[in-house]
Amino acid sequence: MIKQELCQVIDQTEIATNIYELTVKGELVHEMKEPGQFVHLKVNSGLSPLLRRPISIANINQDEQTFTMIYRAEGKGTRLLATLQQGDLLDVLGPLGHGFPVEETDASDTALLVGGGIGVPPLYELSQRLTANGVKVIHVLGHQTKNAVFYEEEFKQLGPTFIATADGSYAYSGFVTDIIKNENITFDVLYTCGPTPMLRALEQEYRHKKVFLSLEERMGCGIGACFACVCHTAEDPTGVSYKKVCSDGPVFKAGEVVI
Amino acid sequence: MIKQELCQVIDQTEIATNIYELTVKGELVHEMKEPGQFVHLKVNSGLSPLLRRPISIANINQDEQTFTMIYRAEGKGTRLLATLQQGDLLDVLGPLGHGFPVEETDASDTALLVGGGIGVPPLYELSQRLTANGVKVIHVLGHQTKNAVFYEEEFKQLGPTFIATADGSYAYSGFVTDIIKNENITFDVLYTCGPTPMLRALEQEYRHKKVFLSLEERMGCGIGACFACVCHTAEDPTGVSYKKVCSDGPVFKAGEVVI
Amino acid sequence: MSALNISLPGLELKNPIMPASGCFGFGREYSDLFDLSQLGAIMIKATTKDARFGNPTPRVAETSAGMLNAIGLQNPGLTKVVEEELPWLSQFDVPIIANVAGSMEEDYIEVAKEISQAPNVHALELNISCPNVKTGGIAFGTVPEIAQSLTKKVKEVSAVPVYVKLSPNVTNIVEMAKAVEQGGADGLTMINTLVGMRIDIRTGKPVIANKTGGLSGPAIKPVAIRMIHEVSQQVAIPIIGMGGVESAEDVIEYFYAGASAVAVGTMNFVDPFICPKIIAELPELIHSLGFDHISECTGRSWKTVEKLTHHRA
Amino acid sequence: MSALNISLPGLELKNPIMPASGCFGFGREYSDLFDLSQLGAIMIKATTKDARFGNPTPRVAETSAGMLNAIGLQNPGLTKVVEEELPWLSQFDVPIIANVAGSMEEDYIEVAKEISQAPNVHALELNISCPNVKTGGIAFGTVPEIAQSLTKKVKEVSAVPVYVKLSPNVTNIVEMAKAVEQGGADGLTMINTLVGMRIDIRTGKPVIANKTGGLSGPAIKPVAIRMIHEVSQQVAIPIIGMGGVESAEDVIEYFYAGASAVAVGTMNFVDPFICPKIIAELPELIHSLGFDHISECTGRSWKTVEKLTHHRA
Ligand SMILES: Cc1cc2nc3c(=O)[nH]c(=O)nc-3n(C[C@H](O)[C@H](O)[C@H](O)COP(=O)(O)OP(=O)(O)OC[C@H]3O[C@@H](n4cnc5c(N)ncnc54)[C@H](O)[C@@H]3O)c2cc1C
Ligand SMILES: Cc1cc2nc3c(=O)[nH]c(=O)nc-3n(C[C@H](O)[C@H](O)[C@H](O)COP(=O)(O)OP(=O)(O)OC[C@H]3O[C@@H](n4cnc5c(N)ncnc54)[C@H](O)[C@@H]3O)c2cc1C
Ligand SMILES: Cc1cc2nc3c(=O)[nH]c(=O)nc-3n(C[C@H](O)[C@H](O)[C@H](O)COP(=O)(O)O)c2cc1C
Ligand SMILES: Cc1cc2nc3c(=O)[nH]c(=O)nc-3n(C[C@H](O)[C@H](O)[C@H](O)COP(=O)(O)O)c2cc1C
Ligand code: FES
Ligand code: FES
Repeated sequence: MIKQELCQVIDQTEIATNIYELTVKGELVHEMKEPGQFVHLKVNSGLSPLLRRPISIANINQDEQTFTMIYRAEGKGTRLLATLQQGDLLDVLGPLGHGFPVEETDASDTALLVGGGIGVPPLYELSQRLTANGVKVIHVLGHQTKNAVFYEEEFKQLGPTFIATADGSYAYSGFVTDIIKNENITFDVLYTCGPTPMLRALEQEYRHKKVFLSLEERMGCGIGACFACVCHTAEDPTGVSYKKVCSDGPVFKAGEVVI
Repeated sequence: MIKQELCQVIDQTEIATNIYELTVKGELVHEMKEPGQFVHLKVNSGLSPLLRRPISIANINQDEQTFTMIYRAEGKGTRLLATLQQGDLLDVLGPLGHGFPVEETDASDTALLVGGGIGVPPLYELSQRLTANGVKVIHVLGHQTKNAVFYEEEFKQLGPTFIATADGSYAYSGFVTDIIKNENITFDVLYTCGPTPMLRALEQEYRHKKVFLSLEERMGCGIGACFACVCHTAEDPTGVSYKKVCSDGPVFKAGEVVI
Repeated sequence: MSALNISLPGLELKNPIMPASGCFGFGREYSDLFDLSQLGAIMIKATTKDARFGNPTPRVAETSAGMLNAIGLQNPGLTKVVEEELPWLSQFDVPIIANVAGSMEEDYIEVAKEISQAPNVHALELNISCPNVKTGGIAFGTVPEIAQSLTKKVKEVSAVPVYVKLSPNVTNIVEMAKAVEQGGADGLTMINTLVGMRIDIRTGKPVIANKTGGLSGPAIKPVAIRMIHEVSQQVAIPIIGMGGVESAEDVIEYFYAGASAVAVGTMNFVDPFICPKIIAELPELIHSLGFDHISECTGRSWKTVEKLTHHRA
Repeated sequence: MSALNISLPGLELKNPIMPASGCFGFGREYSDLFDLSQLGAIMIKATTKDARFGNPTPRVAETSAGMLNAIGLQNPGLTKVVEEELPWLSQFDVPIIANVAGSMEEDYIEVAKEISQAPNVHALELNISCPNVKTGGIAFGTVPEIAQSLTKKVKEVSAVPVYVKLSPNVTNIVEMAKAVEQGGADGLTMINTLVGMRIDIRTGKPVIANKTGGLSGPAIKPVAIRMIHEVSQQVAIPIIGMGGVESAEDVIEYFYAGASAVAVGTMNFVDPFICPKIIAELPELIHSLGFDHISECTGRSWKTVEKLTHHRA
């Protein structure tokens, strides 16, 4: 169930240049079921900025009743979010949307998790769920530059992890798709989250495979009421049928919607 | 000279119900010359609220490079101001306007300082200046109710101090004007700040005396540029001549402007 | 005894608070969060004759104390709304105000006729901010004669009272209000969004795919208050006010301006519980202001004090 | 070489940033804070034939991300402005744009004729948002024919180019812009304030003594951007944009919409140093966006990308 709660900030750390890891505590953690869901954050109590900001859930700790988000401080809202300190309260609406289907991968299978930039965070909770089920997980993570890389160690502890940087300043130079080919990575199921061009490339390349994509779209309500975040369904790409990224997604099966 | 500076909060204390005493440190303190001047505060960095808030300077400490304000947390802006804590930065524009003329009272004279509610604060700095000059100072301070009374001790240390509460819950019941009459207070110069009806009553009653009044008006710029805060001059009450409360005032000689 | 119930043409409201059209869908999502029967009414998403996908995304952009939207009237179309959404909503004890949109008079008339027959639709809200294809895309709501004619024709076919939703993008709002009143409108709702735009400085392109969008939220409240203040003094029909409402205090400000009920739009996105919160806060606020009943607040900013003094506690 | 200098009719601007009329008085107060010669230009407070006291106070009210004002064109009158304010301003190396207001055509003509002869007045800005006493108080700026006629007559007498300041309170801003262009306007300035109101819920009365006031500040920026986007594609004369500008990024947004210079109004009250700050930040921002000169930004949101690619670094 969706809840609105003032969660307490447990920790906030800058883990890469302008990339923050924010852990908060609240009862709504009990409602967090699927990896890949997101929360909608009101970063301050006034009207500037006005709207909530959608941020993925990167890690859930039911015992501590906490969850972690990882985000890039860029615009007005996320820069304010970055000023929160331990003990501060944060207005969280969530969990929202439908996440990655863990059950689509059998224990004996290999899952490939491909993330780009701030699309990487939700894959962390996903990877933990999959490995807990005995799935073999391979991570391919693309970042802009060396200083933007985060959670490399954390992912490595869950499975083989390849990093690409667009400017070649760290690890592989180039795109995540290059890594998958060059390293001859094989997999049964692919889960991905990141910039739309990356998602398109993966959908294109692995159309015969089971692929799940997490989309991004500008949002109003975040709960399915305002029709801000719709996309066309693939079977009716110019018609009136649609899916809402916030409530039907953000994760869709490849081929389900037009990206 | 008017300066804009991010001043550091040294202390903030609630000294009566919803009445806060806020001390900040900054170089613009060196510019503070006259008691009764004010500062224009941006209570937070965003756009809500948008405008600055005018608050009187209640106490100046040149040695420490600090000054103190006393204000009632009431609306959006002052309630936010009340959340500031030691070490926080506050955007201050000031000092602004012209204050109470200390030199109008000779050392051998008696000054009567009459304050109402949040008009009391600037009288504190004034009283210190006057007493430092050897002037005998009497204070008559009106408040709404017992819980709103502040700085009684501080004023007592500078001279005789009478308190009135409108609801009679503390000290004299009634108006400041009643006290002055009932106590047969005599004086050479009267300085006052408070609600307009109080100022009008005093101006009326003591028209043959030297009276200085500090006015309040809604402000835009606070520096004299926007014409938000004008009042008619007394000699041309329906014409085009005017004074600006922010830059010509807030303190005027009784009879100078229409209140 | 309630201090909040309000009677308006077609509407017996428990309280004068309702979500604004387009900001609450057809209620399904919010029904998971709170009991919709708490609401005074629900203004459902605009319904058009045929299903519409709406505009390309991005459809929303944030602005200072506001937002732009260009949803493009996405909705499942008349038949689905009548056969699925309205029956689903009938489980709640709350009157529905059906927002009717179209691009030709004929569309409005067809939708109005049919949707007004749904048992839980107690009033229509004519969304005349839509571009009129027959006049080259000029909005119905910017030409008095066109708005009046549309109102008249919809009134003829509607089984329930008709409220006309005024567009603020006009030189003379009073003229528009009088025109639709003369066309037979039972009430007014105002205001719809102001036309605005934002440009992304990195791409150089408008943030919204449709380029322009409707500006809503607290930023526009002063415009709405001014227009309601002007119009309420010139028409005899009641006004449901909207535009940036975010608190019980705002509701009173709308009433003082001349509104008889208030809708909450954009702020539902910021706080999905805002409508029930405002409803809960209103009784105490009203009493603290010295009123026994919220209806006493309507028009207080312009009605003479004499008429109003007996209301003070 | 400067990346900021701009040539407009009558105006050779060091940079395209200037305080908006009414938000900077006649410059005296701000001259204590910074050197006015840094500014691209100064739009001085509206000048009328005779001195005016203006409206009763309170004259301003805060709104969400904006403010209302009803100063009522307080100013010392034509003679004093010409004999005292303008000569005082001539100590600074900055062109003055004189804002001209009135309540009859004759007033405007008289003020325009005389003030345009002052040596440091390089352009006039016709404030046509004023109520026209001869048409029952309807603003000059809401009727195309009236605005056009006024423009024509002022052009005939003015010794310097005439910019007409458009009111946003109209149904069709393009029609107004074309009318004044045809009337001979050398440029447009837009937008003036939106008419708004706030009501104090404790007193039940409008916060502003004049009841309605002009809404300005960041709240109105999306309306201004939209109008400039529309108008700049339909007229051949340059536009000085304004409405809620608070940063160098906003300046670029205005240029992208179609402006050739930008004025800062309300935000001077929030940060009196905002104009020099923006001027200082612009060169780096322009270069980081890939431009050599700010003039390349004008109209980028609607000019075709082909035309613009050579501008990218
Ligand atoms: C389902 C979902 C999950 C996301 N998860 C993460 C995450 O885990 N970490 C992370 O860093 N970012 C994530 N994002 C992107 C994040 O929402 C934006 O970076 C953020 O909203 C930008 O806000 P701002 O205040 O920095 O920018 P501003 O420019 O001030 O934002 C202005 C408006 O545009 C919206 N907006 C701007 N960029 C985006 C964007 N890329 N996607 C959606 N809305 C946008 C904002 O929400 C706001 O309404 C996610 C987005 C979605 C839709
Ligand atoms: C020269 C001067 C000195 C002042 N000194 C003090 C002081 O020392 N201590 C103190 O508590 N108060 C003082 N005030 C009053 C103080 O400025 C207001 O109480 C304060 O601005 C209200 O802001 P808010 O955020 O609480 O209210 P809001 O209702 O949010 O204010 C909305 C707008 O109205 C303005 N406003 C509201 N009330 C007043 C008012 N009474 N006077 C002027 N503007 C107002 C605000 O500045 C703001 O622009 C002074 C006012 C003036 C003009
Ligand atoms: C996302 C969104 C969608 C809207 N859709 C409609 C609509 O379908 N029909 C309509 O009449 N008004 C629509 N509106 C306008 C609102 O009903 C309301 O008139 C306006 O937003 C002002 O209120 P607010 O400031 O509280 O949002 C929409 C507004 C928003 C923000
Ligand atoms: C206090 C105040 C006074 C103004 N006076 C005038 C004026 O005298 N003449 C005029 O043309 N515009 C006047 N304006 C309008 C501004 O010049 C400007 O067009 C408008 O405020 C929008 O810009 P902003 O949002 O940056 O303030 C005034 C605005 C304010 C806030
Ligand atoms: S954000 Fe409102 S429907 Fe998705
Ligand atoms: S507040 Fe602007 S002139 Fe006084």
